[in-house]
Amino acid sequence: MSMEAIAVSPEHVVGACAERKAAGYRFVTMTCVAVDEHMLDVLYHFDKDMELEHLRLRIPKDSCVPSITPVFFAAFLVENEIQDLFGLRFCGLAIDYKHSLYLDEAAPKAPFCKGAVDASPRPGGKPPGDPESSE
Amino acid sequence: MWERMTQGSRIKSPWLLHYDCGSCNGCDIEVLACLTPIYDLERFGVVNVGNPLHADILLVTGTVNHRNKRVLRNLYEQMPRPKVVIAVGSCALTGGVFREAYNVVGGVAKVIPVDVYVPGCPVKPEAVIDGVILGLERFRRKKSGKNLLEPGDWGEERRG
Amino acid sequence: MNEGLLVAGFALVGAPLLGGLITGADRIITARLQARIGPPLIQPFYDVAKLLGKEQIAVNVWQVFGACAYLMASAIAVVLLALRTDLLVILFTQAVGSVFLVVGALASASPYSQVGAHRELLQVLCYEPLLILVAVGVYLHVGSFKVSDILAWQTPLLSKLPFLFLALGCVLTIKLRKSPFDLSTSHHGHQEIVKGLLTDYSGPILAFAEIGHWLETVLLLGLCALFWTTHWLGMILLAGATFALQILIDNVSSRMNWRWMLGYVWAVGLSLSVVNLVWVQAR
Amino acid sequence: MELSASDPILMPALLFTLILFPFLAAFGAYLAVSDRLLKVIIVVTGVALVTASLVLSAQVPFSFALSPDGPIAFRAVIEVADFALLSLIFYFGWKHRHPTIMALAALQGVLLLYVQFLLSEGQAHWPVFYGDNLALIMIFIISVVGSIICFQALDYMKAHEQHQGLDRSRRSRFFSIMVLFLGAMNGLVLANDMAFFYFFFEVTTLCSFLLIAHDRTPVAVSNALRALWMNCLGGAAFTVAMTGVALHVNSLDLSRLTSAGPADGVLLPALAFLGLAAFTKAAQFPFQSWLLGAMVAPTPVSALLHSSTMVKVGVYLVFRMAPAIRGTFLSHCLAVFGGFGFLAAAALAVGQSNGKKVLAYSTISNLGLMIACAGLNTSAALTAGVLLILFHAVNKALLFLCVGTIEQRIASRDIEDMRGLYTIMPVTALMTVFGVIMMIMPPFGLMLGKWMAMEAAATNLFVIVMVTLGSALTVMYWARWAGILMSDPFAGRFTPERQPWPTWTALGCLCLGGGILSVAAPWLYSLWFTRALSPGYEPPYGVHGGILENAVGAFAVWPLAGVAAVGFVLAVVAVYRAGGARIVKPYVSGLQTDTPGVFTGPLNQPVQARASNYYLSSLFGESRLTVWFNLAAVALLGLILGGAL
Amino acid sequence: MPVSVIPFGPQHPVLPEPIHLKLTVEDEVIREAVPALGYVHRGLEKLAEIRDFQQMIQIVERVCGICSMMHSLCYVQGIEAMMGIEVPPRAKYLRVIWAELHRMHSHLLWLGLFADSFGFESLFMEIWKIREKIMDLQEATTGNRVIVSVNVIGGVRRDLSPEQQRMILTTLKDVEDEVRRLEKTLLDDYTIKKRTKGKGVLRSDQALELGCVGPVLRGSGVAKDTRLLGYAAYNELSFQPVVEPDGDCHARGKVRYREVLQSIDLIRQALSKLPDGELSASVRGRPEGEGTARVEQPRGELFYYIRADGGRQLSRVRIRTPTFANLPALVTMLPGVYLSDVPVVVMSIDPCISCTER
Amino acid sequence: MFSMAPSLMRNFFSKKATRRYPQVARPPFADARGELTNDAALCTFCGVCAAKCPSQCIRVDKKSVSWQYDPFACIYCGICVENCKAKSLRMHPHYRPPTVVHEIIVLHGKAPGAVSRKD
Repeated sequence: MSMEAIAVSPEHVVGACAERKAAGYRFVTMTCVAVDEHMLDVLYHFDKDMELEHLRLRIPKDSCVPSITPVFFAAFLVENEIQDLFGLRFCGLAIDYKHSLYLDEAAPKAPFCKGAVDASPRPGGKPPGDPESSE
Repeated sequence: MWERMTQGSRIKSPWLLHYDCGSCNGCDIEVLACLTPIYDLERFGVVNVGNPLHADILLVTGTVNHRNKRVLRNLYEQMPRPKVVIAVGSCALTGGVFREAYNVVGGVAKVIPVDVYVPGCPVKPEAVIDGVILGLERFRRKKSGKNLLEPGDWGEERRG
Repeated sequence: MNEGLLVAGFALVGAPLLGGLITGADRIITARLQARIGPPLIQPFYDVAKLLGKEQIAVNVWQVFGACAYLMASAIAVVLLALRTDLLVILFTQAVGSVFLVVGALASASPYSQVGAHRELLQVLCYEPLLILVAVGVYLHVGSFKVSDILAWQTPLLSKLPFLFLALGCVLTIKLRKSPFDLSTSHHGHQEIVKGLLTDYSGPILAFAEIGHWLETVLLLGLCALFWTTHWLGMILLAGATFALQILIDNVSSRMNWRWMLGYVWAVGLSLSVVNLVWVQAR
Repeated sequence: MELSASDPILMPALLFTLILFPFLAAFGAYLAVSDRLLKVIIVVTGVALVTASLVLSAQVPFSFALSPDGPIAFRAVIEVADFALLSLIFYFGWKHRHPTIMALAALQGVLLLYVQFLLSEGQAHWPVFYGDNLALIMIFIISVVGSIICFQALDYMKAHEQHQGLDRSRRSRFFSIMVLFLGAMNGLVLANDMAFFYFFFEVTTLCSFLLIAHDRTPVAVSNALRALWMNCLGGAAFTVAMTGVALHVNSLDLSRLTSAGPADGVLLPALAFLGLAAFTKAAQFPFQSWLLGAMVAPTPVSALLHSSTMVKVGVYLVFRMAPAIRGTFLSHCLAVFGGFGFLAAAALAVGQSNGKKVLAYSTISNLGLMIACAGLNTSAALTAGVLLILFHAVNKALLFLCVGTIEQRIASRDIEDMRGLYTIMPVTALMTVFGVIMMIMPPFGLMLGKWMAMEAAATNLFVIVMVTLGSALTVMYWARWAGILMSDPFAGRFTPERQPWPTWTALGCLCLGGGILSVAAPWLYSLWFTRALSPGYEPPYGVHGGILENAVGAFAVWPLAGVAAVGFVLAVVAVYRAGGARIVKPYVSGLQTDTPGVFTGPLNQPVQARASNYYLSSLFGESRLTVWFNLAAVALLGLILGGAL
Repeated sequence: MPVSVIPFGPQHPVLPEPIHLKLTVEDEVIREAVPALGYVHRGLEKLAEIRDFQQMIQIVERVCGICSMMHSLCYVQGIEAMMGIEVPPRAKYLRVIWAELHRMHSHLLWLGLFADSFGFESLFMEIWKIREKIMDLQEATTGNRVIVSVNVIGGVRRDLSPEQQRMILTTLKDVEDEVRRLEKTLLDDYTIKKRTKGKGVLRSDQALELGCVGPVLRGSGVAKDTRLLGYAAYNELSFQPVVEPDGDCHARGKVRYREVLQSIDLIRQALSKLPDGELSASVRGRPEGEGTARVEQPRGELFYYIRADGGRQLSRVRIRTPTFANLPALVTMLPGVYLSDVPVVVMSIDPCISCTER
Repeated sequence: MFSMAPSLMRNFFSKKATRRYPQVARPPFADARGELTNDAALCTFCGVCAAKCPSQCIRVDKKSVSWQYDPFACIYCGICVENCKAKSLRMHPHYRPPTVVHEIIVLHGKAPGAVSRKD
């Protein structure tokens, strides 16, 4: 069996999500898969009337993916998870756990990645509980 | 006489602190089930206090990971002596099926001394009761006062 | 004077024993209501003896002071009751104990014990006026605040002060830490603030707090018993029935929050008291 | 009770020492050039006042008339001085563009003139001064507590000015007003002639105004003006009362007015206005705002004027008029009004985190209780009131001085900032806790008073309900304060903080005083309190073996104190023995770090766990309740005045 | 206004599981709640790379002990779809029976913990007493009380004998009686309503936008139930999703209560229609490709993404559990409720943290 | 408010639900997955159990003919028993009792009986 997924580019992913939101889709989740040592697949799953629809974003693992949290707030959890597990970065995250959602210092960095990764946090998102973020 | 009284009472009044160290809930709900009418651990004076400062027995379920090992140690240190640690379920004993997962440190014994091991996946409530009763044995051989043996030390019976 | 000392000594020994047994009975009855077997009757004594034999750990040594003062104030209050002295003084002394328990809890920086302490103060705010109004009602009826005079009264107070007795029941629910009023700390620790007020009391001082609680239980049930002074059997039955009802209420209600408690106790409890006071005074 | 024949030499000497000497000392203080001189003046005045009050205690009750042919026409002097004071107040009103003050001053002037006119034909033949045990107790408070506060203020003000960074010290001005105030208070308490009374009354108002404005900040000035106009309103009410008295009995004899037994109808309106004057002075609702504003003044001022002495004038006045209104509707209203003040101020205190504001509300609350006692007007209630006056003065002075000392150290008067004060200043923290304990716990004097008040109020439903609710609120706001002073984990011993010795002396004296007086209460009761009652009031309780008892109730002061002392020692021993306890971090869900109270939060960041007090602002917020309380108080006042008219 | 900062968890008596919430509180009103996870994270998705796809069944069963049956069901359905295996009808019905038993035990467990969260201890005891009957059923029919472990790729491991079927039916009758006896308390008790009505309100549009699933979504009035997809034998059974419109904690409790009764009905239907036949189909070859699978877990929609490249090991298993989907809603529901209601609101989404973090 | 009271009263006056374990132990269900044992006499040391075990708690060494089992890591799923061709593995309905030491069970094929070594 093969799964049909609509390929999107990083520039269009937020727009594509917004379209689906406007069309009444429910955000199911995102999945990240390491394709090879350099590339990652980020899949966005949506649901409408019990039918699933998937978007596929294929990107190099050291790039920065625009966060869809402005569209779907609920995505903050899964985007943080992907940050933790794959070392991939999301720009503009509503609540940014800075690679500490699941993993502590002592745990391996970006365990799901194939090959070496640089998982150091990069400025951009706001940490939770930051006074600025609770405006 | 006072010594004997407190020691006797210790066996009759084990207050429980249950810490879920990252279990799949299987053992947790079985531990909780022990407190409910069918098993009723309160028959033995067991109260689930949920607060290390009141507890005599630390009952741990689940695998230790890099984040919760600190919590586990903290809770253990906050308990007043004498105290007993019971590891419940395969995960708490060795890490169980998750031994090889990247975020798993292993069993509880890697962080704090363990007195009683209750195997099972998940353990049955009867096994938890057995484990608690076995753990109480430790109080029987403990002296109160200053020279309390450290938990995990069963004296001459300890092997290996 | 010698007789007084004897009574005081008897109260000092007897009240904790009685309180422990009452607590044990409470636990058994609760368990039976929940279709469980429950602990042995003397389980509370095991608990306390064990706690006394534990290592003393503390967050702050002022907790020790608070717990000791609580125990002592409760004991004094019970002795004053046994000596049949002034009802108001007994209530004041009992309040001292609560305050020290709160002060001890506030001494710990743990937010749970702090929140618990503040909730306890809110509980004091709820029950203290009712307790005093009960004393006032008794005074208006009997003409004296002294327990000795109340005991000598010839008709059961309950016939003239039924609403005040209900208000006292409300107080009892709060003081015995029963649902729906077990806000500051509850008997079973499944609460959003852990053990609340008692979170950071540990080992021997927790035992002190526990014995203090037994004494308060005895004190309050003693107050209940004052509503049927004509026969000792009536006193026991009334106190027993009240206590049984408390256990039932504990088991048929959930824990409420302090806003509800304040509104409910001040609205219902106070109006009950005031209605009864007006009634008594009108005669 | 018969008046002792006043000694022709001793009495004038005593009165001179108690009243005029402080005026002279004030003048001296104003001119004092050095700290040392200032200290000498303060100490000498203090010693003189205390000695004189001790000597006076053997003389009461007495009355003292000025012989009309004496060397100085005191009465004329006072009358002129009255107008001078009014002009001064008018000047302040004009200077600060405050029409209300000007209007009230003018009104008082007109009424005074009218009184002069009314009295013109019959010349004064009533005693100018009158002293009984009630006055004596007041004199003791003023002399002893006042001196202690002034003494402590020496160092306090030095630090205070350092803090402000003044280039020129204004301490001599400050102390001259303080000392002047002591004299005026003594005069006020002893005055029997209403004109004299009025003079001293206005002097205290003016002192209060000057001292509140002492720091010259805009807030201080505006608050001082509020205090001034509200007190002027009291003054105006007093002059109305004077007019009424002069109109009906052609006299200004206060004792005649009050000791004549229940007054006939014509005098009731005058008495009601006297009550109004008392309420403004005692900062009862709806006039509470001036006392709250007065908290901007340096703390010794708050301790002396705004809790221990001046505000008690209101209570004192009501106590003086109590016999006259016995059994009247006015008396009943007074009880309800006082009870309401007790409850309302206690409720507002719960919503406060500012330590001085809590103290202020607590003061208002206690004054309300005292007024309620006067209104209940039974011998037990009045005795309770006198007890409250004495013990409140001592305890509150202690607490104010403690807060002042704390404030100078931590630069905040907010209760939240005093969390764990024990770690920084253990002795002061303990003293504060002791002060709080004396406020709310038996067997200390204040609780004895409250107990007596409750037993007396038991037959009055309105009052007893309000008093019980108020007491519970009181316990709440005090207990949490005491609790958080001891908060925060600590282990081992702490070295006592360093403070100037006068501060220690003052705080120590007040602590000891409060304790000793409490234990001595049964003795004082037979010595003073029962004798402070006017004729016609029977001593309410019998005393034997330190137990106050009557048919209604009993308070075993000595046995309780003994048991409490034993309990205290046992608890201290337990604390001492627990010194070896293993100190652990407080429970924070197992996330504690090495720093106490800090837990590891989200992102593995350290977070300080905090638990602030419950101020219940949604229920007891100042902004929420004040309006309603004021409305209720105005309605009650209307009832009092309307009922009397 | 002075605020309190209160840590809530990971060790906390009302939370059966370790999650941490940093609560900022003002006079007992929550102003902000920041969650911290990671106390249960094991990384078991990664184990797919070292265990073969058959062994993964036992591992995904231990994602969560309470709904282990659902995890393995979802997983094996995903693999079966990928490999094109047709499951025998009897196995499909048996899967429904065990799945619904599991739902009942989970909902009863939750109802008990919910009662505990607002301090109704005797109700907690009563419900857990009833739940033990389901636990006995599970142990008698599958060999384990909690982790039933009945699913294999292509079917089920165990059969139900006629006696066992009868035992299920009689026990269900008991359970139904006892649960219905508690209906008045659970749905109408004054103190319970006070504690749950109007707490943690989520409008239907909010719930949809936040991606809520399961009883949380249905408690907000949205009739979404993954069982309507008709997997296993659900397409042959008649049922309607349980929906409550209010969107508060009380509504969520009501949904779960009614779903317990619905499960009893579904089990009876399935038992009455239970066909004879094989328990499992034979499995040949290895999975290849990528695919998703969804089932309705007690807590809501469970979503699996599986990618395989024809080896013994799968290259990726991604598990999106219902609590993971409901957690953002929790974060938005908490501000504004009282501190005493935090356990109630947290419990109302039926959090399963070990699911969430895996 | 008292809607719960009838249930409680029934509880109070009827037989308690509590099973008096350990005084009275209920017999386990026949098919319960409990303690795992291996009969060394039947075991062929084929290694299928070790390969199938999801928890990898069984180790079979064909060279030294030994079967090593860690009961503390075992998840009692029964997969090994189902796949055991020699029927030497057995799952007993009763659970494995708690212990105070970590045991690892080692069986040797050549030896006449089972040798248990505690570690």
